[in-house]
Amino acid sequence: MNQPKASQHITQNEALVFERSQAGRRGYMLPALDVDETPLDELLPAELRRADDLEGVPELSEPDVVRHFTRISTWNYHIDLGMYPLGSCTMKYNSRLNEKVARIAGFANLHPLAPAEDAQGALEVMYELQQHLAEITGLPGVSLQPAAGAHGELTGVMMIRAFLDKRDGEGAGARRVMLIPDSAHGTNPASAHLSGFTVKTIRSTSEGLTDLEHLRELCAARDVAGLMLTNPNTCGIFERNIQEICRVVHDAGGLVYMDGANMNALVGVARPGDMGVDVIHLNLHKTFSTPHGGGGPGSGPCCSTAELEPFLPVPRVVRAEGEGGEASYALDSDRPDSIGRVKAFYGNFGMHLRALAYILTHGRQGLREATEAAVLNARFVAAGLRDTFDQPFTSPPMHEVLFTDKRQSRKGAHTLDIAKRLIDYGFHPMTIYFPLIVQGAMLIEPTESVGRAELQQFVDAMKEIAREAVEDPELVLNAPHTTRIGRLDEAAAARKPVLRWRPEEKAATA
Amino acid sequence: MNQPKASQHITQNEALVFERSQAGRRGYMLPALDVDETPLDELLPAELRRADDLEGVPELSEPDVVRHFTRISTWNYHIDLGMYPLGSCTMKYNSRLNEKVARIAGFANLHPLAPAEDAQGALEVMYELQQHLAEITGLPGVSLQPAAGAHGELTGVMMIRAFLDKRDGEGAGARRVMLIPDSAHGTNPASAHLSGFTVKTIRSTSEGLTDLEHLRELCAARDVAGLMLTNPNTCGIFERNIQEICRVVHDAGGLVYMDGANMNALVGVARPGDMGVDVIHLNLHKTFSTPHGGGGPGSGPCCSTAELEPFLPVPRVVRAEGEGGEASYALDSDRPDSIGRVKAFYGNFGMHLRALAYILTHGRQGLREATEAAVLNARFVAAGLRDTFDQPFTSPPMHEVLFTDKRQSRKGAHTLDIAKRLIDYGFHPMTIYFPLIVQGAMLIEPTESVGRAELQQFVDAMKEIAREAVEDPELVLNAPHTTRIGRLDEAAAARKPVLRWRPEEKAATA
Amino acid sequence: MRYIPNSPEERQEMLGSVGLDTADALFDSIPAEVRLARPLEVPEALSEIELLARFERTAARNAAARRPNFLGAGAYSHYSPTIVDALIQRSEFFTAYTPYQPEISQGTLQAIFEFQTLVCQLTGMDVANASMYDGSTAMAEAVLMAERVTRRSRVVVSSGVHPEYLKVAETYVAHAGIELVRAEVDEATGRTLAGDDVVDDKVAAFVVQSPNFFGGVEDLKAAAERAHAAGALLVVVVTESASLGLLRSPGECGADVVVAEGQSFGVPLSYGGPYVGLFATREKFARQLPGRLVGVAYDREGRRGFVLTLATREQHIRREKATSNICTNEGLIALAATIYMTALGRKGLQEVAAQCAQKAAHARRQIATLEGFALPHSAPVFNEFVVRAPAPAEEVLRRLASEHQVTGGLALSRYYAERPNDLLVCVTETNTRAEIDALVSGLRNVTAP
Amino acid sequence: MRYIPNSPEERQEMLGSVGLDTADALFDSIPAEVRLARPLEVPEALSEIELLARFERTAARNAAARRPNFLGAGAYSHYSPTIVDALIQRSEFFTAYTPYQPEISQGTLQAIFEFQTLVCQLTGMDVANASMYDGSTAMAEAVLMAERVTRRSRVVVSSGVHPEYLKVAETYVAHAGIELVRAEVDEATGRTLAGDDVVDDKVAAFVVQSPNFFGGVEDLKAAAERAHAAGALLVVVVTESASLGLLRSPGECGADVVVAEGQSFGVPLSYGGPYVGLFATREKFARQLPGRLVGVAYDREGRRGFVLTLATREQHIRREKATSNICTNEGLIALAATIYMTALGRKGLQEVAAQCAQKAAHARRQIATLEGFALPHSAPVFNEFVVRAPAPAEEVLRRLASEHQVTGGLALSRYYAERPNDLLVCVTETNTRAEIDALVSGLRNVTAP
Ligand SMILES: Cc1ncc(COP(=O)(O)O)c(C=O)c1O
Ligand SMILES: Cc1ncc(COP(=O)(O)O)c(C=O)c1O
Repeated sequence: MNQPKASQHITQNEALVFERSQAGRRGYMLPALDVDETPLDELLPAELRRADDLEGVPELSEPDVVRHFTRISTWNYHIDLGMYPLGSCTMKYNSRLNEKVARIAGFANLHPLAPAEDAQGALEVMYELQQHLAEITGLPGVSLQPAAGAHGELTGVMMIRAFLDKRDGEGAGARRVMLIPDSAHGTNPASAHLSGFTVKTIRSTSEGLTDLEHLRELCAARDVAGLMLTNPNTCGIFERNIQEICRVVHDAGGLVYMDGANMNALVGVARPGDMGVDVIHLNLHKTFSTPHGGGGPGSGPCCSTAELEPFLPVPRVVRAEGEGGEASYALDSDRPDSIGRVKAFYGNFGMHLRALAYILTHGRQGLREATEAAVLNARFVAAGLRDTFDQPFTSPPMHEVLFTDKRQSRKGAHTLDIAKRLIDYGFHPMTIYFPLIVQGAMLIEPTESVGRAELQQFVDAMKEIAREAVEDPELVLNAPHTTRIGRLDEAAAARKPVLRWRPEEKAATA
Repeated sequence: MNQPKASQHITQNEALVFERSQAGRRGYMLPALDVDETPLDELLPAELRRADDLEGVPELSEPDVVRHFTRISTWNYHIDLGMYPLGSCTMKYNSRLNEKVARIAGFANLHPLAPAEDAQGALEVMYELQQHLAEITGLPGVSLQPAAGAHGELTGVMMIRAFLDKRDGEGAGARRVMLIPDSAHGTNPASAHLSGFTVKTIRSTSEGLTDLEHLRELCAARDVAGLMLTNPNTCGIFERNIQEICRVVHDAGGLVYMDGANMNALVGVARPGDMGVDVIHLNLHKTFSTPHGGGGPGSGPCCSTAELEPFLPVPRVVRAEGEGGEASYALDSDRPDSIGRVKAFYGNFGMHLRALAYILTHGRQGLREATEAAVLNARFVAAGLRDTFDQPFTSPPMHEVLFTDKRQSRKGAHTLDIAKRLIDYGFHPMTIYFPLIVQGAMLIEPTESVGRAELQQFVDAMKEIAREAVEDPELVLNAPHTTRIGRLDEAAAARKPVLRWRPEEKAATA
Repeated sequence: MRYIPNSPEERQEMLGSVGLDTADALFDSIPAEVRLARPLEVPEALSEIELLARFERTAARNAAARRPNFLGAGAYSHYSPTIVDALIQRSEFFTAYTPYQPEISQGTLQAIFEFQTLVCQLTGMDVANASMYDGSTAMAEAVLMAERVTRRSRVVVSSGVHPEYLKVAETYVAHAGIELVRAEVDEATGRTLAGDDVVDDKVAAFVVQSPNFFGGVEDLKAAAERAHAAGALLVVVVTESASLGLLRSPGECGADVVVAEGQSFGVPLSYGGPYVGLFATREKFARQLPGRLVGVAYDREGRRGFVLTLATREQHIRREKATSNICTNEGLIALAATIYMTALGRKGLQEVAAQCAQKAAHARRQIATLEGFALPHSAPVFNEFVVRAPAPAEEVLRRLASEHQVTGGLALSRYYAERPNDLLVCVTETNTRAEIDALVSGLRNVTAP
Repeated sequence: MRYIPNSPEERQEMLGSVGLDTADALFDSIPAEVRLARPLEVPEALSEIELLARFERTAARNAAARRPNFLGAGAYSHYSPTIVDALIQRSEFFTAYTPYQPEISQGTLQAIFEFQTLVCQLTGMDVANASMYDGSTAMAEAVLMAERVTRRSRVVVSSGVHPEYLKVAETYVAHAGIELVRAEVDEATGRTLAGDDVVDDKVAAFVVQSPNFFGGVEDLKAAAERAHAAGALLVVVVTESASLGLLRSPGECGADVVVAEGQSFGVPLSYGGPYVGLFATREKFARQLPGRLVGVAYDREGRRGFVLTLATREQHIRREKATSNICTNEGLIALAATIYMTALGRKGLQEVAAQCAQKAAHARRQIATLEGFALPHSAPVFNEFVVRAPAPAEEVLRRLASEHQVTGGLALSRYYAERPNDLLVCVTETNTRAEIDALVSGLRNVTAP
């Protein structure tokens, strides 16, 4: 028998804030109004004012609020607790130092519309980060405006479109196909679509690489605007034909967009710009360790060739040398070829600060060291699990390694079950069922932030689960056993979605 | 069957830092040395230098350290998780705002030996806190120097001794008895002893009050230096004869020390100074909410009558009016009657800041409101449990309520078992087996920081446990069932104490 | 490198165990020609001490962060209780990923569910998503959604919408076959003009911001009637979410989609981000929402939990047919807003809004009495208003900053060349009377003849 | 009051449920004559905004907190990695009580066990307790313990011990029948003089600080031999614990008790507290230790855990016969020190110490070259040293502060009237070369004829 779940333990049964609310409780205090009070009706006519007294909004004291969020926080797995090997997500150590940097009052209290001369520190931070990202990618044009990876994709793909429109004029209309490998992340086709492109899918080879022949075939149609490629790709394998791939696309008149989600395998080792890539987005919330925050904020800077630079979003952060040689920084919106703005203000500045702190803390050696350690960790896991789990591709993995449930599923234990059982061993599961091209995919990315002993524990847990799948399949199929709640019925949830609390709910669940 | 404990779950099995250590790991970085390096032998001869290369001290990376302490932290119960009704401990809400105040750079980075003119802010904080504590206790002389309650006791009792020595000269030698009720906290007799007093114990009445007759009897001997009284006493009852008690002691030539651990029942409602008390210590880490920190730091200011003020520790923080009427603050050590220093520097200043923030945030109304709410909460629990548990005394409780295991122990479930079983319900146990005069004591202090619903859950849990003690005693006797480890063999631990890790340990426990 | 657990020696051993000699060999699958043969041109590593000193120095160059501030225009100085930042700094929250594994992500999921509900309550709508990047991209997504829902391709956007939001929308629709048309703002009232000549039956949506960029509170009921009469959706944009504590909710006025910038809910200014976009709509459009959604689900024993749901709208399932390309959103900022809204609660959100309105009214009254100053627009305002100065606004503001240490507002010339003397002043509950007085007397001084 | 969950209405209902009408009735057992009939004379409640603004203003008056600082003398400016403060701010640690319930306090207990071990490793001793209030009270307790152990009542204390520690010891022993005798410091070397005339066979303990208050590293081996020859204990006091990373451990030198101030291990200066006292001794004296001790224990299934142990030494069991009256100690600060020692680790603790020594040597060399300045003591130092200025030290320091924005050290006249021109200068790893240069040139300027 397993532990009773969501037990009588009060911290395990924390209700919703609305259910906890008690009329009359207060969790705040404001200074008394220090100006003469104007009768409300003089300020705003009644028909413009709320009449509902915000009914339903919770009323709680400060300790109620603190306990509520502290309690529910304990239901989360998190990086500071243990290994979080989500493939493609790069869940590395989130430095507390970077959090401190982002909270320095001179940054945190700075209004985005403050005159540039009074915001030189912030502009310098952005400029410097741009310079470092240009060096790391080998692509000199950088915009920090995009708020996440997908946003960076959208930006990059729109730049390709703008570039082609300018280069080809009317002729560009015939060039509206974006090629995307079947292993790509869903955001790639979605971003391409949003930019008005038609998506055509490129097959992967049995080696897990982009099929060059297929690419050549598709390029032959001359309607190709570009290619969106992830490298290392989502199977964790470096596209070793990358130069040839770029050549084919360029020869066909297209441009190459690289999805930089997997840059943790390359920083300091190889640069997309040197491979022939025209534009890339980076995920600062992956490679540069800005915290994922339970789903954001992210930051997805775009880096491009000099040729594409005029098309980057405005405003750009630029540097001017003063008379005395001192630098000053400015925002420049005078870029007639720019695709325009993709976001109000200048991007997720708080994340720029953290990423810059990451880069400066690592320094030139540390950045490369991190890449090596990340790839080595993946290789270590690969070696440890090779005999137990099916590996769809034989190429040596870069920073993440792909397995499948082929062997285990014969006995009924599928990827989902293995993932859930890992929870009982104290690990966050790997990414599952992605990339879509591999059945029962398990994509494991340890990152550089995990030590040898914990990696070995992970390998041991996976092997143990494989054994359990044979000897005691129910144990695996009903996992997890150590959590507050069991597997949730997601299908039912989607069939009759309840997306918010309503007073009726209260009665139903009390 | 219960959940397997300290399971395979990695976060449940976190080893000691020494066991986790790996040669060559680093968790720090210093700036490169920026002065010319002197050969070590020139700095210090070899025989003055360590030769052990700090063997055994751990070597860990920063993520190792963060994960280690984060993991073990999750094995703690804490205020932000739920009700922590430790009687006599006043586990109230620890405001995050006060933490922020204590970390303001102008305070946190201030050296204690900075010249007073460059530390006016800190001195003002101390002076202001002194003023407020004087007002709250009705005792005008205040020293913030003591570092905790017991330290305050020592200070206060030494002041009594110094006062008597001055008043009575040689004659004081005949006055070396300190009276202490049998219900008192162990620090009281220990502090009295350290001040060179002989302790005599006063009986409590069947009402849980100090036995006035016994007090009179003991005072008759004329060797009494003073009385150390807790009020409300450790049974949670207000000593309603307090004025008479003070009179008796004063008439016998003694002084009255009050242990202010229970001031949370009195702030804004009644003042020790008005009751006849001569000197008191406060626990800022109880009544004024400075965090307990897993066992400190505390702060135990002493407040005394004007008569005793000259005997307070030095230095004192004093205020001077400048020419223009602006205030300035200074440290004054010129107090010939002072008992001297009880601590280097000026006490736990970081706690003074938090306590002042507590007082200013509550304001005059809020302080009284907190007292009312604290007493009301205790009364609510008392009413809820009265029919289920034995109440040794019938007087209405103040801020904490005392029960015993009399009824439950007949079936074999003792106070310890009830306490351990409470853990399974998600509550921290109450204080147990204190005060010593009540067999199987359970001292419950909810504080004002708990809301009605949670109080009711606590009452329900206690009743449920009482039911279990009858219907399923094993369940109670073997509790807790929901923790990482079970009850530990404390007797064995004391018999053969292992008080530190040694390399051999590693092998033994790996 | 102190963030990397395995020491160089351990890594050497591990290399051996996977059959390699050198770290370089890990990268054998990368062709030599594209390998970087030199170290990156990035500075040497900095220690913590050096790094913090450096960033402190840099931050000190942001003089504007130290002054009393009357800038609003899409980012607002509101007070955030200490507990907000303290709670989001629990590593349980800030280091977690998107809650793809619900059994070990219930903290994040429950908080998002609470966020969605609070957004619905404040906007007066039925459903809200788990967040967008910010207000500007939320508005752009609303425009795209209106096209999906109505299958019409023209969208009328009020000129009272934040000019940067307008720019973002222009970028987003550039290749979506959507035409953006402006509805002008009346100079006298400062409210959007929209006759049925503009909002006609070709129009997918009428997009109105309230309070608008010039501070005017729009007549959303009238806008809703206009839109609905034309068969279009009313999309309401809110940049100053604190106003929701006082103003009639867009939902009650008839909005079909409400998008908002949630920065006002306890999120630091942080030079423009990260902020959080709110996106709410009617029940019937739930399956057209962009972004993530959390819903209630139950486990086998009937215990309530929360999961990401209706994922078939999303890119990881639907790829190019998804309702949006958004993946990572602003989770932690949404959490901060949730904690803020919960801590302030029913009364606090109203009190903040009332104080903003009262203090702005006070400031406005005072400024109106100044020689040479005018208030060009007559519409009621919440906490922002346009002031027409007797001199170029940029110059006035520069002198206010340097001579009076006050950031007096925004020179509207930044966006509108035709408004050289106008400044947009914003007053919140954080501006003390003394600050307002300093602003007023500062304005008087710097414009004195 | 926002910290009190139950609202006034709820409290009124609860009063009713316990049979009372008014809150006043809760206090019926307090005689009316001693009830306070008026509100407290304490200010009205402040909001968060007001409170923070107020404390920020007050803190700004601590000018010394903003300057480069060469003050030591018992409190040291060392760098504390960010993770130290971040981790102790987990409410799991900072809001917990003393770990009386081991099943739900293993985090605290394991950390204390680690602390005890680290203290033993650094001091070279066998056992250490869970902390004392600070270094000064730890020393006083060591004196009391020496009396218990040896049953002798005279204690010789070096005049090189921190003068405030000496004062505290005087207070503690005032009524304990212990006589404190001074061993003088040699003016030429700056080291303690202690012939067998002072440390004789009536002496319970010989108390020596190293590095001593004047910065000199003492010959602890000689001191141990002297003490042991007399049958006394050697008590070693350390105020600058960073020195343990470089200096031979007191344990190796023969100390019987080591007490230290642990503030150097990552704890902020905070105007003198809270700090943390370290207390370590030999195995055979374990049961004579004051304060709490954590030991290993096992549950029924043999799982290792930690408990408070040997409690029969303590006041809550032994009352007046306890080894000390201490109850609450400095748990959270001990945790901070534990995290600090773990993060710095074997190499870092040595590097910090080496940098301190190197930078101090550099500063000392520079100052020695200044016209009119002298270094009166010849003993080797760690990171502090006495400088004899050509003018009164207080005056020199005042001018250094006002004219050069440097806090140059401590005027020894604060404690020693006979040393008007001496200042005690401390240099740590946080002092940059530029700061040292500023100190040196500042000293030159303010003493220029
Ligand atoms: C390969 C890949 N591309 C793109 C993305 C999208 O990035 P974001 O979530 O920051 O929008 C992801 C994120 O999961 C990814 O793994
Ligand atoms: C009644 C009483 N007196 C004294 C003390 C001692 O206070 P401290 O632990 O701060 O030294 C306590 C603490 O538990 C107590 O409850």
